[in-house]
Amino acid sequence: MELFVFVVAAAMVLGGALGVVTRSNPVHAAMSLVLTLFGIAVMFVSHNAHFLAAVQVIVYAGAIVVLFLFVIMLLGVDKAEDLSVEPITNQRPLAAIIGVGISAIVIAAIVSSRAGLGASGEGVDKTTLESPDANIRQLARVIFSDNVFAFELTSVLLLVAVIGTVVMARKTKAVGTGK
Amino acid sequence: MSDLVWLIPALPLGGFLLILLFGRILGEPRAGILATAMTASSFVVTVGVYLDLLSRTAEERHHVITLFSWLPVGTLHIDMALLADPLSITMALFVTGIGSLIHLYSIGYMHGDPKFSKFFLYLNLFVFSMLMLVLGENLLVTFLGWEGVGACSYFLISFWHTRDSAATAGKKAFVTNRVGDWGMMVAMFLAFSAVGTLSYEGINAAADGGKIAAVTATGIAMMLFVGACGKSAQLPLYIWLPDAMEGPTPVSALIHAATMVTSGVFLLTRMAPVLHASYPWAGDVIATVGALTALFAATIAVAQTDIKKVLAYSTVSQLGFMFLAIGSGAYVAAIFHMVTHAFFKALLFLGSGSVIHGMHHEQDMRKMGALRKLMPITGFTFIIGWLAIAGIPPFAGFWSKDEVLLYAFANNRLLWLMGVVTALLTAYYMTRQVIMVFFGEARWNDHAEENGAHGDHTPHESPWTMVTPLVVLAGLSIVGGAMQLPFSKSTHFLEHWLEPVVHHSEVSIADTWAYSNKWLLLVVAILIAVSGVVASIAVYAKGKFKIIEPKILADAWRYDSAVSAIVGGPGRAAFGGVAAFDAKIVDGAVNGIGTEVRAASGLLRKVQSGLVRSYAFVIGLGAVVLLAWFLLRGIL
Amino acid sequence: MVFAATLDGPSIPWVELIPILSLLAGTCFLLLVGSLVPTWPRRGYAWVTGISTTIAIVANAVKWNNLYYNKGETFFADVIAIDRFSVLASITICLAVIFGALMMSAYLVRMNADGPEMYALLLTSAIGALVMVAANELIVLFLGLEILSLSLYLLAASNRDREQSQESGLKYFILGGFSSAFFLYGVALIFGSTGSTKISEIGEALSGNISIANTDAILLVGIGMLLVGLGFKVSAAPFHVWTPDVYEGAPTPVTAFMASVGKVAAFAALIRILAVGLEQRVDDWRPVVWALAILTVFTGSILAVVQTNVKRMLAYSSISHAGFILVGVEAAGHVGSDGVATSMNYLAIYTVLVMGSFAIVLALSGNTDGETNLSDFKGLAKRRPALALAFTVLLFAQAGVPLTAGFVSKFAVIKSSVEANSYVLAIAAMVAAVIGAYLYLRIAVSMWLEEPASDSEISVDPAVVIVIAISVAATLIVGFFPELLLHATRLARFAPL
Amino acid sequence: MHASFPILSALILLPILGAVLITIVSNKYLELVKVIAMVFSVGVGGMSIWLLASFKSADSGFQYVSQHDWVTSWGISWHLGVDGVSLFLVVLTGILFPLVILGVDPHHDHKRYLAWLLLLEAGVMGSFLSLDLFLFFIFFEIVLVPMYFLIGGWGYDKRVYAATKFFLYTMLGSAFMLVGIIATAVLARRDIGYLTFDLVTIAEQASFATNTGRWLFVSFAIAFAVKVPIFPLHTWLPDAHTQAPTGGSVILAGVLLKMGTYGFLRFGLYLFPAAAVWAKPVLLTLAVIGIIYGAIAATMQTDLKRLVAYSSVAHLGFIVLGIFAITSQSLTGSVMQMVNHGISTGALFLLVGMIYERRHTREIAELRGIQSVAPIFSAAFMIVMLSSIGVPGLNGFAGEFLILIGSFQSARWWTIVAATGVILAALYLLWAYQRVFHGEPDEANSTFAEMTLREGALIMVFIGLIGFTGVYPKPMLERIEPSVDKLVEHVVSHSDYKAPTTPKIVAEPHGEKAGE
Amino acid sequence: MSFMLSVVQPTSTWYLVLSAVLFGIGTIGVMVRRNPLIMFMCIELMLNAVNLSFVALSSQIANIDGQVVVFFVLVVAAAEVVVGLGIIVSIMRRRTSLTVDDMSGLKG
Repeated sequence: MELFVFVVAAAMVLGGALGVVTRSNPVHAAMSLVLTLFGIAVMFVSHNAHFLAAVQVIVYAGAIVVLFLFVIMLLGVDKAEDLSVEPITNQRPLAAIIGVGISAIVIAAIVSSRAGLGASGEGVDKTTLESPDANIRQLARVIFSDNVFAFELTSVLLLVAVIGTVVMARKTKAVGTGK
Repeated sequence: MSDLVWLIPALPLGGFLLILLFGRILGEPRAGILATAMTASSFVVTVGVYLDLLSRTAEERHHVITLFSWLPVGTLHIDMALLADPLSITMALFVTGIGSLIHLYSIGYMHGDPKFSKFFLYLNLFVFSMLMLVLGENLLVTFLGWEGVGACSYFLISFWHTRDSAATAGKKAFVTNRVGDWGMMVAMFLAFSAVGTLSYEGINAAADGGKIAAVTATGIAMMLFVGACGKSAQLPLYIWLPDAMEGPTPVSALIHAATMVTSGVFLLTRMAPVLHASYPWAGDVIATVGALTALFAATIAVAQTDIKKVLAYSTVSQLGFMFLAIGSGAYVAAIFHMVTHAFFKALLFLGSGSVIHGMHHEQDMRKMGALRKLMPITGFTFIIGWLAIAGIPPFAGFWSKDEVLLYAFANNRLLWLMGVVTALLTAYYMTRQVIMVFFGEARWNDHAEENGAHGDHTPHESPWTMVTPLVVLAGLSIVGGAMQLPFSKSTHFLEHWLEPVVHHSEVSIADTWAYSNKWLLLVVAILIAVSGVVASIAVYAKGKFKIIEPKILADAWRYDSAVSAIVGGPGRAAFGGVAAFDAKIVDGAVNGIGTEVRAASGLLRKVQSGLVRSYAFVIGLGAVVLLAWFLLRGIL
Repeated sequence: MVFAATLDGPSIPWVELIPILSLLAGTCFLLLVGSLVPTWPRRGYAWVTGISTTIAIVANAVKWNNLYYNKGETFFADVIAIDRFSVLASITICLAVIFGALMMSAYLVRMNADGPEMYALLLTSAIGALVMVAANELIVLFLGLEILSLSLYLLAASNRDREQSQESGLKYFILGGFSSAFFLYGVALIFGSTGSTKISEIGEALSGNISIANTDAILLVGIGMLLVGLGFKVSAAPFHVWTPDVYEGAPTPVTAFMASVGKVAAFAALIRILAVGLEQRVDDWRPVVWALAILTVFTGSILAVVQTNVKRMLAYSSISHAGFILVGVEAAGHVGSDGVATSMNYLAIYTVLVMGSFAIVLALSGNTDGETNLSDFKGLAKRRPALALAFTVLLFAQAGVPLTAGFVSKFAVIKSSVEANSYVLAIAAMVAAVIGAYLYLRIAVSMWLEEPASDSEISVDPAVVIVIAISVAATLIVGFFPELLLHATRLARFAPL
Repeated sequence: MHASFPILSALILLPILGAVLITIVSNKYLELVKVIAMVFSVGVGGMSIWLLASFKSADSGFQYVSQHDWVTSWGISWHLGVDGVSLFLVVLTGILFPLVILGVDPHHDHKRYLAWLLLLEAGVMGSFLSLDLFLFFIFFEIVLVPMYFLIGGWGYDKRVYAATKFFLYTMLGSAFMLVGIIATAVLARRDIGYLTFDLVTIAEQASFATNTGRWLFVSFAIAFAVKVPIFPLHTWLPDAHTQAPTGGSVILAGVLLKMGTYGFLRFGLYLFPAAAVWAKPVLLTLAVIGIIYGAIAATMQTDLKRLVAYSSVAHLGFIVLGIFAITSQSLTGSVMQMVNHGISTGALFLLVGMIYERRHTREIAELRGIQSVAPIFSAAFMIVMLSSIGVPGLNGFAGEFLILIGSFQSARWWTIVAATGVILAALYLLWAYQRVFHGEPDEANSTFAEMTLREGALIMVFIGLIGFTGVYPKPMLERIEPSVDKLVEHVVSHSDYKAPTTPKIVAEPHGEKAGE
Repeated sequence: MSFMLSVVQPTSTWYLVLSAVLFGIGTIGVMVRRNPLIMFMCIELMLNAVNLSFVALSSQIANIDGQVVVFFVLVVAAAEVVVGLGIIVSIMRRRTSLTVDDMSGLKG
């Protein structure tokens, strides 16, 4: 069963990822991204990260990708990108080498040291029928105790995002001396 | 009186300084008179010192006065000190004596020259330097004078510096002398490292005491000889001397005949104990070079047409004689010949100067002739000089030359033979010169038009200032031989006088075949001289034989031109090569690094293409390399 | 099944957070009051920024004083380390913020675009930087990094009238995100192998307190990923590629700010990670830092040789400086080395130099902020001798000429390097410094030895004058009396150690 | 002057003060600027002469030492002192600067020119007086800045190229030295117990492992070799000399190059005696190559100033030869020759500068027959030239001779080759003299102006020094020698080097000799 | 087949490998795509790969911190998107058809 889930989810993830990289139309790419995000959400579930899976779907698929699509539509840049030409010489083979190289290195590292990845923490609470909120409770406890500073910091991060929107979206003043 | 030795060089130095400061105010002829007076006073002092020394016993004829400590560093103690001993005073006597005469002569000769006072400035400086050379207590003080006379020689040769040939000749003299100076410096270094001092007394005592190894002594001697070759114009460094005739004639007389060029002889005599302590072949080398030079220069003199050039080559030749003597161990003979040569060669040069003066600066003998009537005193004195140099008894040259040949015979008969041939040639070419200048027909009329602009083109006798020295020198040339007469031991005045200086080193020929047959050799010498004179008369006066003046001899065996060709051709090319190497390779490498950095910069710039995706690639590449390294560290 | 589990939150060290809170308060004040009160007094925003930063500095200074006999401790469940190192870095950053605010005010006044947002971004980025320098936890560090970076992306792109500004913002953003991903991946892998994201705990884990067998590869690749991410932020070659473009395109005050604050924060984080967390793995990372240092010093100095834009030149020079700091970092990998202190010293001095230099560029950059070509500096000595002299001092300081702070900084890192026996690195760095000097000479030649291209009046905003004056004075004072700064940086220590 | 007056510090700080004052003075009062420069430079010159006068000649150690903590965390102190090795360089610096300031006017912008010159003076003084490695490096390096601006700002057509080359080349050399200095201090800490950059402490208390010492020495040697400059690192010099303004050339040749040779003495031999002995053959060889090579290259130059510049390469080769021969005489000679070269080459540059002023060319081919129109000028040139050639009785000879005779004791064959340099020196200088001064002046040269009173007075100072030192060097030698001997002893006791001993054969009195 | 399914259980390593591949694809995407929006999506792919790793590691080493990290990464990603899209929008408003290759005015 787990294998089945893995295979399906992996297919979604990889298929989506390849779609993002290869689809010339930005809208299609965005949709492929959604596919990947869902696949990952599935994998989160299979790792007992139910809360994250939910957030993944809501925030990523729900908000972020929508934002992408919104911008694509807003700017009217949904024209397909011509992927048949590559202006930079050898960029694609080189990119492939880099991508494959990084993957290969990480995989090699993982494979060579997988046996050593032993338990180090108190364990991840499994969500069961008895405690359907085990994961959320555990996460909440950790986030609001040890990681409360980080949590608070995210507010600053979002504040930056807000200011950023203002700065970037505000109407340009008629600058007399500027160009 | 000996304590006043310092006055001997000080007086000309004073003259130099006075003229330096007030030369322009003094002007002609006062500057000349001042200079002459200074040199003459110096002569007087020298005579005083001489008399003082004479009054002492032989052992006490040695007086050092230290003026101040010059270069004291560690074990090296060099004092500015003067040494009065028979040798130095002998030298000082004729330097100041002949120097005074030539100063006097110059007053007349340089009359009207715009740089009149400057001439005397240099002359006084020269006399000072020469006196330092001969009076120096150590090698370095001598070297001070040695270089000083070199510099003065340079100034005086290029005195008429607007003439390119004069300027070149001056430079040539200085540089060639420097080659010799190198030898002298190395000799000093060797001496210091072997003995720990540069004072003559110390070195000679060490040499006499056998404290200098033969190899070191030979090294010192040979290096000194290199120095002497430069200054005394021996093969292969003689080339500057003929060119030095570009200077005013009194300069030729004073510097390039009587005094400076003999300093090499002086130096070797001064260092005779070291020479004595050397391997025997050192003396042979010196004698051989001397003999070769003598013969070589004599052959050249045979074909020269310039009145001064003949005398110049003759000087080179006679200096060769002196080295032949030194190489043979006959220091007294060398000094003897040096003194007599100073008399008659100065006389001849001054005489030629008088002729040139009278001929309105014409130096080509082919345009002279029959001058004895127009210039009687000059002619008469010149003839005395001729007889002296030709070796006709009883004139001075005869005695000294005979003495040299005697010792040469005892040493090496081949060298003696060369000496004899040289003597023959000397008599021959000097006779030729006298005939061409003073006898025969007057060829100067043919060229009168050329000199027309000069106004009075008839040769004339020179003023008294010029003639007086001629007369004095002629007198000395006649009687000079009396210093050292071979008749008996007691007539060896010079030998006795110099004995404290050279007696350890002087070779003894008392039990050789030559000594016992010295009268025979004397006769041979006379015959040789006479036959030379006769042959020349036959050729030039009587016209009985065809004149033989091969071009190659006129060109001095093309040695000088060969040297010039090498220096100016391959030598210059090599120098140019070094300069080009410096500009292209050494500096080129430096600039090349700059260029390479620029090129690298240009190349690296291509990475900064401005394309984000390329940047991502570069970052990715860096990441891959870096991660691969870490992975390998982790796996292996 | 503990429903009633109490939440044991950590106590909140309010006092230790004063600097960050002060800046945050300043940000909020600017934004709120800025939007409520449309017209502010001239330079009012700058004043607010300055005051909140000053409070932060004062708080830090007080902390420094308290820490004099005690190297510091960690707070907030060990995610924040308040120690001498972080306090020093914080002070440096806050100073840079004040300089930045001054330059920003001059810039905005000239562009006639004064508004609160830019200052707010300055403050938020400073918050990010302060978090980074004190972070003892990789996630907090990551958040700080992102706060800093996002603010900087926005600042870089903020001049929407200038294409270059936007281009630089976009480039910075894309590549920054790219590198952040690497950084994060590194955190993941290290988390996997050590079971922690706290720097000090990682250090303990690696020193053997917690058994971690056979995870070398994953740990090391994780370290590599971290180095890529931080290498990007400190612009170490070959991760420097963005630097010249972004520095050139961004508004000049932002460039100055990026070059200083960004670098100080990223280096502080890097040093803390390497020296505290990965101390046991020195043999693994030191050669890499060695190589990065050499590559960086040479890339920076060689590429600068042919540049024609002064801003770009300074960008390359900042890369070269980064290389020098890496020399210090490399030295920090040796037992008993004072590499940490000298790197900190370099950062502090570098901040002053770079601020002063860009302030002068700003003064000359004209109304479009674009007159930064070398030719625009021609004959400056004739037009504004004092400005030329100040720039010369700063440039020669950057070249490492003695009796300037720049020499002190270089001397210090080279000394650390030599003490760590990294002779080759030390020599290579010095050789690169010579190549780099050519760049400064070129600017000096332009200013002093060439005729001015125009004789138009150069008016310098008083705020900029203050920045220039302070940085030149500091450059010389530290140059003559290095002890003033050395004394402080020598004490730089990490909390848990 | 009171004994406790920190005269050495004043020698460094006064020029800086002067430079600052000049910078402050408004452009309107140009005359005041000149007065300030004059007062300060002459003041410093006077102080240096006072230093010379009150120097205790028998004392081989450092005198007038002043030491104050500076950067305590690195063990750096403001440590100044003067001994026989540095004394005359300080005096030379003190004399040369006022002469240049009084005697040579820049063509424009007096104010900055003078300010840079005074800063340069401070830097040079500092280099010669520092007894702390760090301090020395600071001065050694800071000198580049004023010199850079002097060449770049007041030089001739290729000035920027030359100035940049000078700056970067020299800086590259110092880069190695900086690492070397730090390494020296760090490694010496083991022996000393604490970190210090103090020269004396390190030299006397620390000992380096053989190879370490060699590496350290090499790092110093590179910097000094560039500064001297030693073949093949010399090519910045002709450019810098040629393009520099006259005053700059005088200072450059006069004192700046000496910083390299002085460095070899003070920091090469003193700090790393064993390594210096080890490097001896290489440096001797390079020195000899420099002598011959520099002379040959000088011969072929067409630019008079360039010729003099190359002659410096040759002359400094002699100095390096003397330093690395490590004998009492050669070292004393080297120290002396540093000063002598400063005087005579400085004077040569002044004279060449005067020629340029008059003719606006330095090309030998365009000059001719000047002696006819300007005999006094020519005479001055001649005297200076003879000093440069090394004619006895002038200063150049005394130093050169001591170097050679000393070197011969320990480096025989090198010396023999080096001595041929005296031939070449005569060749290139006389040839140049002939081409420039002899012959008939052509039209352009026939109006060559005679030396002015001011120029004459300036040159007379040089000629006076040339003559005095040549004839009576003893006062100089007796101040130099104790320190040099101490240095030789230091080298001997810290390495396997055996100083050559000259035999002590006492000359027997003349009278007894006859008894043999 | 069902035997296989029951025997071969995906371990964390599988997920880690998958995440590595996803990361690699993301990097390739950043390098080959010219549309800034899509490049940005590729960066999101990389972040997701990291998230996957965190979660997988979290369960592998039984440490909840990994999941906490993912939570923060999600927030960061959200903020980044806002800022990034803000920048892109402000640029694209001026120039409608735009690839990053066109933005290469700054170079050298």
